[in-house]
Parts: sequence; C-alpha cells; structure tokens
Amino acid sequence: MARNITYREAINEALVQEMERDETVIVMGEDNAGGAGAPGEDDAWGGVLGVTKGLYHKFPGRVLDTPISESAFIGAAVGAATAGLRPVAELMFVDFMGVCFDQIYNQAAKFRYMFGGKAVTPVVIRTMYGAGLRAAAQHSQCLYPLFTHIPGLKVVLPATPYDAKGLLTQAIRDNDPVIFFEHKALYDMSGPVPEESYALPFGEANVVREGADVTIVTLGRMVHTSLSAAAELAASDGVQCEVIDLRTTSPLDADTVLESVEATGRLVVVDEAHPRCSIATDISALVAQRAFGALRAPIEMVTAPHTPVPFSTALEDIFIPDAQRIANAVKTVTGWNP
Amino acid sequence: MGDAVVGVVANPLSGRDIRRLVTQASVFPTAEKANMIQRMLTAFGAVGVHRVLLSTDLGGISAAVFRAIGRRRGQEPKYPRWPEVEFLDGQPIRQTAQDTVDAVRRMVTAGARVIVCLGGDGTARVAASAAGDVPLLALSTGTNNVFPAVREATVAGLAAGLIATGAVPAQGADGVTARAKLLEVRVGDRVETALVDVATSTERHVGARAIWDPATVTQLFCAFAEPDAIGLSAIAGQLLPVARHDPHGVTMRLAPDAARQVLAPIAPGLVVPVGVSSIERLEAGPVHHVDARAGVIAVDGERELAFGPGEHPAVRLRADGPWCVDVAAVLAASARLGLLERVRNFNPQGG
Amino acid sequence: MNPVTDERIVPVTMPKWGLSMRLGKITAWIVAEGDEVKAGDDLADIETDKITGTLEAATPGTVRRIVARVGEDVPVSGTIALIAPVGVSDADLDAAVADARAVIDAGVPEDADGAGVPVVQTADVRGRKVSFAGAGADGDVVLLIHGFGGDRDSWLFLQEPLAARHQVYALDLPGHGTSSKNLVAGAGPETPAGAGPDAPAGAGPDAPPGPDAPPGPGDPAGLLADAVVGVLDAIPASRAHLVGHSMGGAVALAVAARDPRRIASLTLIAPSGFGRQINAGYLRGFADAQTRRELKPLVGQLFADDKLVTRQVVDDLLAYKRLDGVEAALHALLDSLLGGDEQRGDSAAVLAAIGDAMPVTVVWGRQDQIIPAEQAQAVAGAVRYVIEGAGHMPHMERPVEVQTAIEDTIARAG
Amino acid sequence: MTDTVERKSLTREDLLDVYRTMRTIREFEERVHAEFATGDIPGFVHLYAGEEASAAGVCSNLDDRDTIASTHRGHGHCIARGVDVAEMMAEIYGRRTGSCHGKGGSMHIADLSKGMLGANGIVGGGPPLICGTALAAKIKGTGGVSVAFFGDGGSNQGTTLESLNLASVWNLPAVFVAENNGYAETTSSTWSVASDNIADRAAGFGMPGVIVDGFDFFAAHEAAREAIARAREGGGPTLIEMKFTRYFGHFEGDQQTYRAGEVSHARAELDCLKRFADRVTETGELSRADLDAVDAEVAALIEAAVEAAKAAPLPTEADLLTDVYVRY
Repeated sequence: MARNITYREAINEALVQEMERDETVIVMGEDNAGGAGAPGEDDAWGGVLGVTKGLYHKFPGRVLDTPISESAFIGAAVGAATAGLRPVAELMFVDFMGVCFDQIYNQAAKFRYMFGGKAVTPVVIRTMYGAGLRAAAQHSQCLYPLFTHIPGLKVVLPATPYDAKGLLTQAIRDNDPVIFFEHKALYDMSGPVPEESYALPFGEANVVREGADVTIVTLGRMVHTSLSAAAELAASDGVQCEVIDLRTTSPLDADTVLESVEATGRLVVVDEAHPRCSIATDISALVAQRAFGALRAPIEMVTAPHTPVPFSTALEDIFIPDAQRIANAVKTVTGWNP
Repeated sequence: MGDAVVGVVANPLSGRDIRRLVTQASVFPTAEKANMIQRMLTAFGAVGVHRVLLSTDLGGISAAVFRAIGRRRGQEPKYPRWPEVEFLDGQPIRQTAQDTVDAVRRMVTAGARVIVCLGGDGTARVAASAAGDVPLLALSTGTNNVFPAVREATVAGLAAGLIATGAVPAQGADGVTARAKLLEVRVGDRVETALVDVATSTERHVGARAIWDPATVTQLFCAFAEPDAIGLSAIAGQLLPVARHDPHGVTMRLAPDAARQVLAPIAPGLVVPVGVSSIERLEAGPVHHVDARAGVIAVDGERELAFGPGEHPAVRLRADGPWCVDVAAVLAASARLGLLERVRNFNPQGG
Repeated sequence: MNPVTDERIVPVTMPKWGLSMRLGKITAWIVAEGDEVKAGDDLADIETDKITGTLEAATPGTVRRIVARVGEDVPVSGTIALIAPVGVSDADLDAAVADARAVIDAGVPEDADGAGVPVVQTADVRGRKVSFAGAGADGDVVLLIHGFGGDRDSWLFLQEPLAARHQVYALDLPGHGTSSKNLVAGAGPETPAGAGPDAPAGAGPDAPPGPDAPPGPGDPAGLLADAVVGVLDAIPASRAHLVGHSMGGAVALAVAARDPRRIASLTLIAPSGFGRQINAGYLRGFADAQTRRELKPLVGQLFADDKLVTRQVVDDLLAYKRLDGVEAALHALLDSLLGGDEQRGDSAAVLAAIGDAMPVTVVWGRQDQIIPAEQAQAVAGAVRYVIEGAGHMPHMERPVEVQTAIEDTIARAG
Repeated sequence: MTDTVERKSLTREDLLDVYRTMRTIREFEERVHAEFATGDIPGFVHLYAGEEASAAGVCSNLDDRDTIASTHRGHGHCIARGVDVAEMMAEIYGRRTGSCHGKGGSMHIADLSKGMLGANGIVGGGPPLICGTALAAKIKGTGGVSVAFFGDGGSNQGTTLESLNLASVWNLPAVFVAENNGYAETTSSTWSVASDNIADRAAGFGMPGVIVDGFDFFAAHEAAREAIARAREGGGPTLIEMKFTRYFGHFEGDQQTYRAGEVSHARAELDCLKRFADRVTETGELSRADLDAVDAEVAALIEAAVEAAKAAPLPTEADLLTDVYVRY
C-alpha cells in the first residue's frame, strides 16, 4: 500500500526489492557501502548521499565499493552486464562522465548494434545531477542531453518518489543500458509510493496537471517548479497550464507532447539544462516540425543560461529557472499578438 | 684519450620471466639498473677511468643514462666527474641474448680492460661467452642468481675502475681475478655454456625458459654448488657442496620417488623436496652423455636446447671459464696499497 | 467573526467522496444565485483527484450565495454555497460567506487525516494478505466487494454514507488493491520468480500444498470467496450483508452459497454470471493495457458518461496494473470469467441453490456496456433496480440511488 | 604453487589445433591484405599477422566459461576463440551474412556465445569490460577467467591502468595480455611506454608481470597457462607482455615509413609459424605432412570464405534501424 517515503528511500527500496527478486542484480560504486578496508564501519555511508545505505549487509557480496576509477568500474558494470549480471553502477555525479564516457557511449550503447544484435547489456548507471546544492560548476550539471543524443542508451529522469521507484525498477529489468538521473535536490522530497514492486514503462510522459491554455513540457526537478508556476497562474490569471513531465528523454513520448500542443496551441519548455542542443531545443523542434499548424504563439524556452553552474548562492539562485520566469514565459505565449 | 676503459653491459629483460608469475620472484626495475650504472660512473670517475663503453638497449637503461649525462652537461662543477661515456649504438637491437654477445664483443675489440655485466646468471653466461680473457664483473639484477654478486654498484665500480686503470694489476698475485669453471653442452653442432649448472628436463619445448618444476629434471651438472645458493645447484649444495674455486664440480641423477630427498630452494619462492638417486664428483675434462633420449637442456636454469632421439647431448666441465673480478680482493689490495688515500687539495685532474 | 445565527441559512458543503478525499474543486456551477432548487437537483460539477461527480441538492430552497469559485480547491465540508429563503438578510448572508471564505482560504488543515478515518486492517487468508477498511461503529456489518480490476476505493461514494447506520467494510480482493497479488495455487505470500537463495525454505513456488491447500489454479474465484470469508472472520462478523459488484457479485453469491446462514442479504450490482453475453473486449483490453493511451477508452466504457473518467482515475488504475503480479492475477481471473467471448460462470444456478435464504437485490445501470442490463431479469426472485444514466458503475455514477437500494435490502433482512 | 588446476600437456590434437589456428590467422590476414589492395574491402583494417602465437598461446588455454576482449587488431583473437571464419570475412566485406550483419566491420567482430566480447575500436576499451566479465564469473562462481588483450598503445590508457588496479583490488579472475608489437600506430613503444617494459607496471598494481617472447607459441602458451590457472584458482590477475612485431602496417594502406627493416628479419628469423613447425617436427610430435594437410585445409577455408563473402548480399535499408535496442 502506498505510504509517503522520500525519493531517496524510493530508490533504495527499488534496489532492495529488485535485488531480492533477482540475484543477478548487483550494486557497485564509490562508497556505495563506504568504508571498504577502513578500520571503522563497513557500511559507513551507503553512497555519498546515503541512497544505497543498508544494502551491504542485506546482500552480502553483491554491494561492491570501488576505487575512484570510473572508467574501470563503469566499464566493469558494462562487461558484467554482457556476462549475465544486472549491475547497477553509481556514477556519483554525472559531471564525472568525462572520465568514463567511453565505456558508456562507445561500449555499452553500441554493443547491440555493432555486434549485429548479438549482445544484451542490461546495465543501469545511476547518477546525480542538477544545481541547487551550491556544488558549483563540476558537481551540478544537467548533462542528460549528451546521453540522450546517443542511440542505444535510454535516459530516465524521475521527478517524484513514485516515479523514482517505478522507473528504477524498470531500468533494472530493462535489457538495454539505462542512464538513471537522480536530482540531488529531490532526495528529501516525500510522496506516496506503493510498498509493492512496480515498473513504470519508459517512453510514457506523465501529464501531471491538465490545462487547456498552455502546454508546459518539462522534466526532473523542473516539474515541481513548473507546477508551482501553473498553480500561481491559475489562481492569479486563470490561465490553465497543462504540465507534462517527460520522465524519459530516450525514448521520448512525442505523442503526449504533440497531442497537448494540438489542444492548447501554446508551448513553454522548461529545462534546467543549458539552452543549446538541449531537451528544450529538441522539444521545440519537435513541436515546430510536427504541430506547427496548431501553434498560436512562438514557442518559449525557460532554461539555465549558457554558463557553467556558479557557486555563490546569489548566482546559483538566478541560474536555476524559477516559477516567476516560467510564469513570465506563459504570459508571453498567452499574450502573443501577431 | 687514455686507455683505462671499462665496458658495461646491462640486460634490460633480466628479472621479468615467468618466475614472477609462478614463484613470486622479484622484479628488478629498469630505473634501478640505470641508477646502478650512474653510481658506477661516479666510482669510475673517482678512480680515474677514462672511458666507459655502454651497451644500448630498447628497455630504457641506456636512454636513462643518456638523459642523466645530458642533465649534467654544462653543469659539471656541481657533479662528481664521470668518465667519457660511449654508447655502443649503430647495431640492430634484437631484444635477444645476441644483443649482449654483440655488445661484449665490441667492448673487447675497443680495448675494454674489464667488463661489468648487469643481469642474472643468464646474462653473465652470455657475456662470459664473448669476453675472452677480459675480466668480468657480474652484478646481480636478475632472479635466479648464483654467479653474479649482489653488491652495491658504487663499490663494484671502484673495483672495476681500479682494475681498468691498472692501479690494481689484474693478473697480480692477490687473486683479484680468477678463472671460473665452465660447463659446456654439445647437442650435435649446437654448443651452449653454463657457469653454474646444466640440467636435463623432460619438458619437450623451451617454452617460457625457466625451470620451476623439479619433477621434470632428470640430471644435473654443477660447476659449483654452494650450500646457500638459490636455484638447481642448491640441491647439490646441501648434499655435496663444491666451492667456486674447487677444481671439480658435482653431478646428480634426480627422480621424484628416490629414497633420498632433499629440501631445496630451486627457485625464488619455491622450496620443494627433490629426490636424488645418485650424486658424485664431476671432474674437469671428461665428457658425460646425458641419459634421456629426448627433452630439453637447461643452462643456468633456463631451457635453451631441445634434443631428440639420436642426438645424445654431451656435457663437459672445463677449467678455462671466464676471468672474474673479486671485488673484495681488489679493494683489499687497494687498502694495502693505499690507493684511495688522498692529501688535501688533491687535484683529481692531475691523477 | 460572527457565527451564523440564522438557522434558515443552509450551507451547501464540499462532499467527502471517499476516504482519501481532502479537497474538491468546482469545475462548473449548474445553478446560479437566485435559482430555486429542489432536493436531488444538480448543483455543481465537482472534481476530486479521483473522479468528477455532480453534487445534488439535499434540501430545497433558493441559492442565495455562491461561495466557491470555479477552479478553486475547497476542503471537504467547506461551504461552497448558501441556500436560504428570501427573508434572510444580505448582511447575515455576507457574514456567513465571510466565514465560509475563511475556511476555504485556510486550505486543508495539516491534521486532516485525524479521527474518524478508518484504520486499514489485514486478514491472513491462506498465507495471502487481504486488506480491508471499515467505517461506522454501530449497526449491522455490511461488506462491500468490488469487481474485476477494482478495489475498495470504488465504493468511495457509498461507504461513508452507509456508515452512518451500519458497520461498513470494504475489502481488496486478492490480486487487487493492496492485497496479495498472487492467485497461484500453493504459493503463500508473493514469492517472485527467480527469488534469491535467501528465500526461506518452503516459501517458494515449489512448496507442496498443505492440508488446507487453497483451490487450484483453475479456481481463482474460489480463492476470492475464501478471502471474503477470511475478512468476515477477521472483523469478526458472524452475520453480514454482502454487496458485490460485477465479478464481486458472483463472489458474494459464492460466499452466500457456502454458508447461507451467515449472510443476511445480498445486493448484487451488475453481477457477472447471469447470462452468457459480456464485453470480452473490455475485459481482455483492461488486462492487457500497458499505457494510459490504451487504458483510457476502455475505462470510459465503464460509465454512461465517459467524461467522468479523469486522468487521475486512469493513472491510478495504471499504477495498480503495474504492480508486480497484477497482470498475472488479472489474466488468471480472466480465464475463470471467460470461455471464449462469453461468460463462463453460472450465477443463476448458485442463486437457485441458495433459494430464499436471504433477501436478494439486483442493481443495474441501464447504459451498462460491460454486462447488459437485460441480465437483471435472470436474477430470479430479486428486487430489481435498473438505473437510468448509469453504466457498469452505478455505485459511482448514481451513488444515492444505489445507497437506497442497499438500505432497502438491509431493511428487508429485518 | 598449488596444483588444483590441472596443467595438461599439449597432445598431438592440441598441437594440430594450435597450428590450424595460427595458420588460419596468417592466411586470413595475408588474404585480407591482398584483397584490401584491390579496393573491395571498405574501411579501416588492422592486421594481426606476426602476432599469432599470442592469440593461439593464450586462447588454447581457455574454455567455454571464459571471455576475452580484443582490440582493433582483433581478427587473430576472434579466430583463436573459434568465431566463424566465413562470417568474419563476410563482415569485413560489409555483408549481411557477416558476424555482425555488416553493422560492425573489422573493428567490431564479436561473438558472445564464443566468449568473444568483441574487437574494439577504442584503444584501451577492453580492459574495463573484462573486469566486468571476470566479476560476473566470480559472483556466479562459474570458474571462468577473462582475458583482455591490448597493445603497447593501450597500455598507456587510463582505462587499462584503472582496470589493472580494479582487478587487483577485487582479486578478479583476469589476465591482461599486453601485445607489445613495438608501435602504437607510428609511435615506438620504446618512446611512449615510460616504464619501457609494460610488464614492469604490474608490480605497481600488486600483480605478477612477465615478459614473453611473443614469437614463441610455447612460451606464450606456458605463461598464459600459468596465469589462467592462477586466476581460476582465485589467485588474482596477471599481466603478461608479449614482445614481437607486426608484419603489416598499423592499418592497411600504411606506408610504414617510420619503420626500419625489422619485419624482414622477423619473418625470416623469428616467425612463430616457422618456429612452431620446426619445433614440433624436430621433436617428432607432428610430421611435415601433418602440417601440409592443415595448410591445404586452411587455404581452402579462406578461399571459400572470400568467395562466399564476395557473393553475399549487402544489408538493406531496413537493417539500418534494427538492433539499436532490445526494446524501445
């Protein structure tokens, strides 16, 4: 039965339940137990933000601490996936992709195609992303567009505890390589999550709020910012926004986006990533190409600026898109007068 | 240019064979081999060696020395004097034992008065085969080392330098150099020599060369067998020790199920019981034919010669092995002669 | 703030449709200020996060003030309009409006899930967890049994109103809601395929059935009846009125047939098994649907007015369907319900066996697109209600009339 | 040294198999070299000729439980692992009948059913992967050993060095085979490998490192036998450096102006096939006639593979979009 747990607990619960269900599921990453070889506790951290806490003792031999060697252990997860395991490897911050990307985009992503359909690589790479923790330029980025670009990868960004559990369950059961993005500012968010296992299919966007006036397409943490903006707009201006959480950027649920824009005629895309070659531009292009006739106003994009993520509170707060900017964009499209 | 010339040959591959894998044998880093040569150069310079002939290699030893010389250029006052170093390049490097043979031959031709050899038993054996009557100073950088000395290179360099300059006469009465014994193996027209031991093995192929399974060894001939040796000669060393300077050697037949068993360190990290069915003195001169019809002959612990039916390998102990420098004797002579004593303001350039 | 002193002012309040409802939203006002209404007239369309419904007037009068705006969230029991005779003064009305606005503006109190909310209980039925929830402290025990693919929340418009006079329980049948999903014979609690080596011995699917082995795989319906009996035991209730919907109607009949003396009355809502004809496409489609796009039109077939199907209703069903084991459970039930494209069960025969041991009522929506309302004629000896403007879910579309039918049945049982 | 894993000596059949493997690799590569020159073969092709003793020496110690990861110079490893030669040739020709249906090409031939995790277009791509296959074998308790082949160029990649460390930290049943053919493309390993011997790096990762004459099948076989046995017994990883040279350029079309005369010397004096044939005929284990029969068999096999490849259909447009995902 559903009860309220946090996003962090939902991820942990999905890992526990899948490890119980399938003994080929293993977990590996830096400090995933924490304290390997050290004199103190051997489940000291459970991941740098405690997401994998408790697994180490529950599943002896299946929760592996690693050296700080992303190339080696992400690659090892990929290799193990070809050999009958279902590894869930943690790339602590997605910003660290730079030291292991080859193993993801040249190896895991391409095996099946390169090898003529003969490989199955059911690996999950969990990774943290996003700004808001004053973690500055190398620990705060939203790099999912880079992964979305690569054929052969699936890219998942849960926005709620419910989605986190269901999408991670699906990711582990999925037979393709999945990059699972966890927004670090969402870990403490609470929400209803069934105790039982369930898998949410990929490629199904979630309409988190219905509305007839403007379509807001968003993902990850920005779902909540967009919902705040939509609630304010409904109360203050009577503008009804339909808010669509993409949930997965690869595969992409284009139909839900297009159907909504066909109905509303107005699109605002809200994305915490940088503006160039992003999900925002991708969705904009999709709608411009396939729902041009329905558009009653130019598409608006609300994104972070084309700058690295700044450190100072004063700067990071204006870097991250907020409800006011979203509301302004919605007003721009509703107020458009050719 | 004076004629106090030293040849230095270093084997870049020593200390890297399969015994690292099967018996946890030690690794001797390339950088340390290069450092040893540099320490020797300082010693050579201190005792007035004019010129050093250095083998070249692809393993990085000569390159490291070359870089060290480059760093000193123009800054000599800051450093102890080194002799002129001539790199013996211009010959193709095959990364085989032939490289050592070629280098030593060139050193002999170029007038080296002593040849320092860095490597293991195998390297010393190959260097000795090419050194003729030029004294050899073998320093251990290998695995299974019985023949070469484990010595600080600076001290060895002083000894070699004192011989090269003639300050301590090589052929003097002090025993500063002496002839080692030699084991000679003939298989048809193929000839190999060994400085320590010759073994026959039931292995069919040379393979990874090293011998680490005593069950494959059937016959053993030792030029000498010290009780504290490492390697196959250690088997005899515990039963019938023979010193380096004894005129005779020792020979044995081995069988795993023999009544007489001896616990021997036949390789680094490997102490095993070995069955000995017979053991006797090996006199210099007579030819001994090996019993086996087919197998492999190992010289100084490395499989070298495979033989088949009808080839009847023959082994002979010879007294006319290479001249070898006795470091302790050289420096004792130096002490007696006061060769390293100096008065203040001594100008080494004037020596 | 002045209390409302004029007792002639009757507040129209936000109804509580279901245990989990805390907020409702007016999507349209059907009446305007000044309109005369009589009891049962439609007042407003109200949307909850579960369903959209129409609020009917409970008392006649003049709508003097509309308090809640369209689109505004209003806490349950918050005043949304005032009905009063013409004689009540504007000043009194304005004071009452101000009070009501204060409640709406305050939103839902933090401790809204306080007293009065029934505690969910579980019964252990042959190793399976069966969840049920009760409301109401006095009166007879009434047990509500949902249909194929449903859960106890399908009674959200009925359980509380009935609880005013009865102890009303609703259960989740095995394979549904929060009860165990495993309908496979022999297996106890859900034991996943490929369970790890740590699974306790005997808990795996290979464990031999014990002496009390539940029905075989061919009889999941028997397992559902076991679950109902198990809940009655757990309440505990020596005698109860059963209300069963669709497949739940057949389950109620099966329970009554096992022990007629324990069942005080039967109210069967669009029960299965009283004819061959059924919308097999719906049943199979529901069991197979993987996406909202596939599921939504199917769910629409349940109602006379498919606009009642909000996105949340579909999402909740999808969330249920995606729980591990549900798909297998639904297909197992499907196999017991359908033979080809026709109904497999024979409820009429079961009913005949029971005879007249208890009063029986049958309720059907005239626009039922799943099981035709004509099959009500096959329920021999029953009092029949065929409700206009309702489909297969009259207890959701026309809860007041269904409540009347149930109350009448209970009354007939004496 | 424990003896729980049997070190069986090579039988006559083993020796014939080994010779067949090495001869097949040589013939395959010589033929691809010739065919490439005619312009029929597209793309980048890196030939393994000269290095046969390494692939054969290592893979003759492996069984069905084991996995290897290869390099861009991967044909030899594929053949030594038993990948179908005709399918390989068809793949190199870009045909639909190829190992990868024409979607991989020379650099991506793989057959996971044969424990061949793919040639790899990325230098240093394989070592992390075999850490994973070794981990899977360890966790599942299959007794399988994983082998990464990489070159002197790959030995300088961080991926390789990280993998050596990880394999040691996790005590994986892994063997790292550095095939030092002297050149990373044009760059000499004596210049690019700072430790000069790749095997020397093993000490820094707490594992044995050994140097093997890569032209000598028996040396390669013996070293691999010991390393693989050690890994199977739970002894952890080993680094083996094979020293040899490649007979052709980095890729086909390479004019090799950076090289001196070492190839003709190697072909004449060191060649692994020649040495193997001499050895086994000297010992009497095989006869010249035995070897000639294998030569003829292999020549026919390669001829048939080329003919079939040339005649095979090309992939169609429909094939472009398949096998990106298992399900999308």
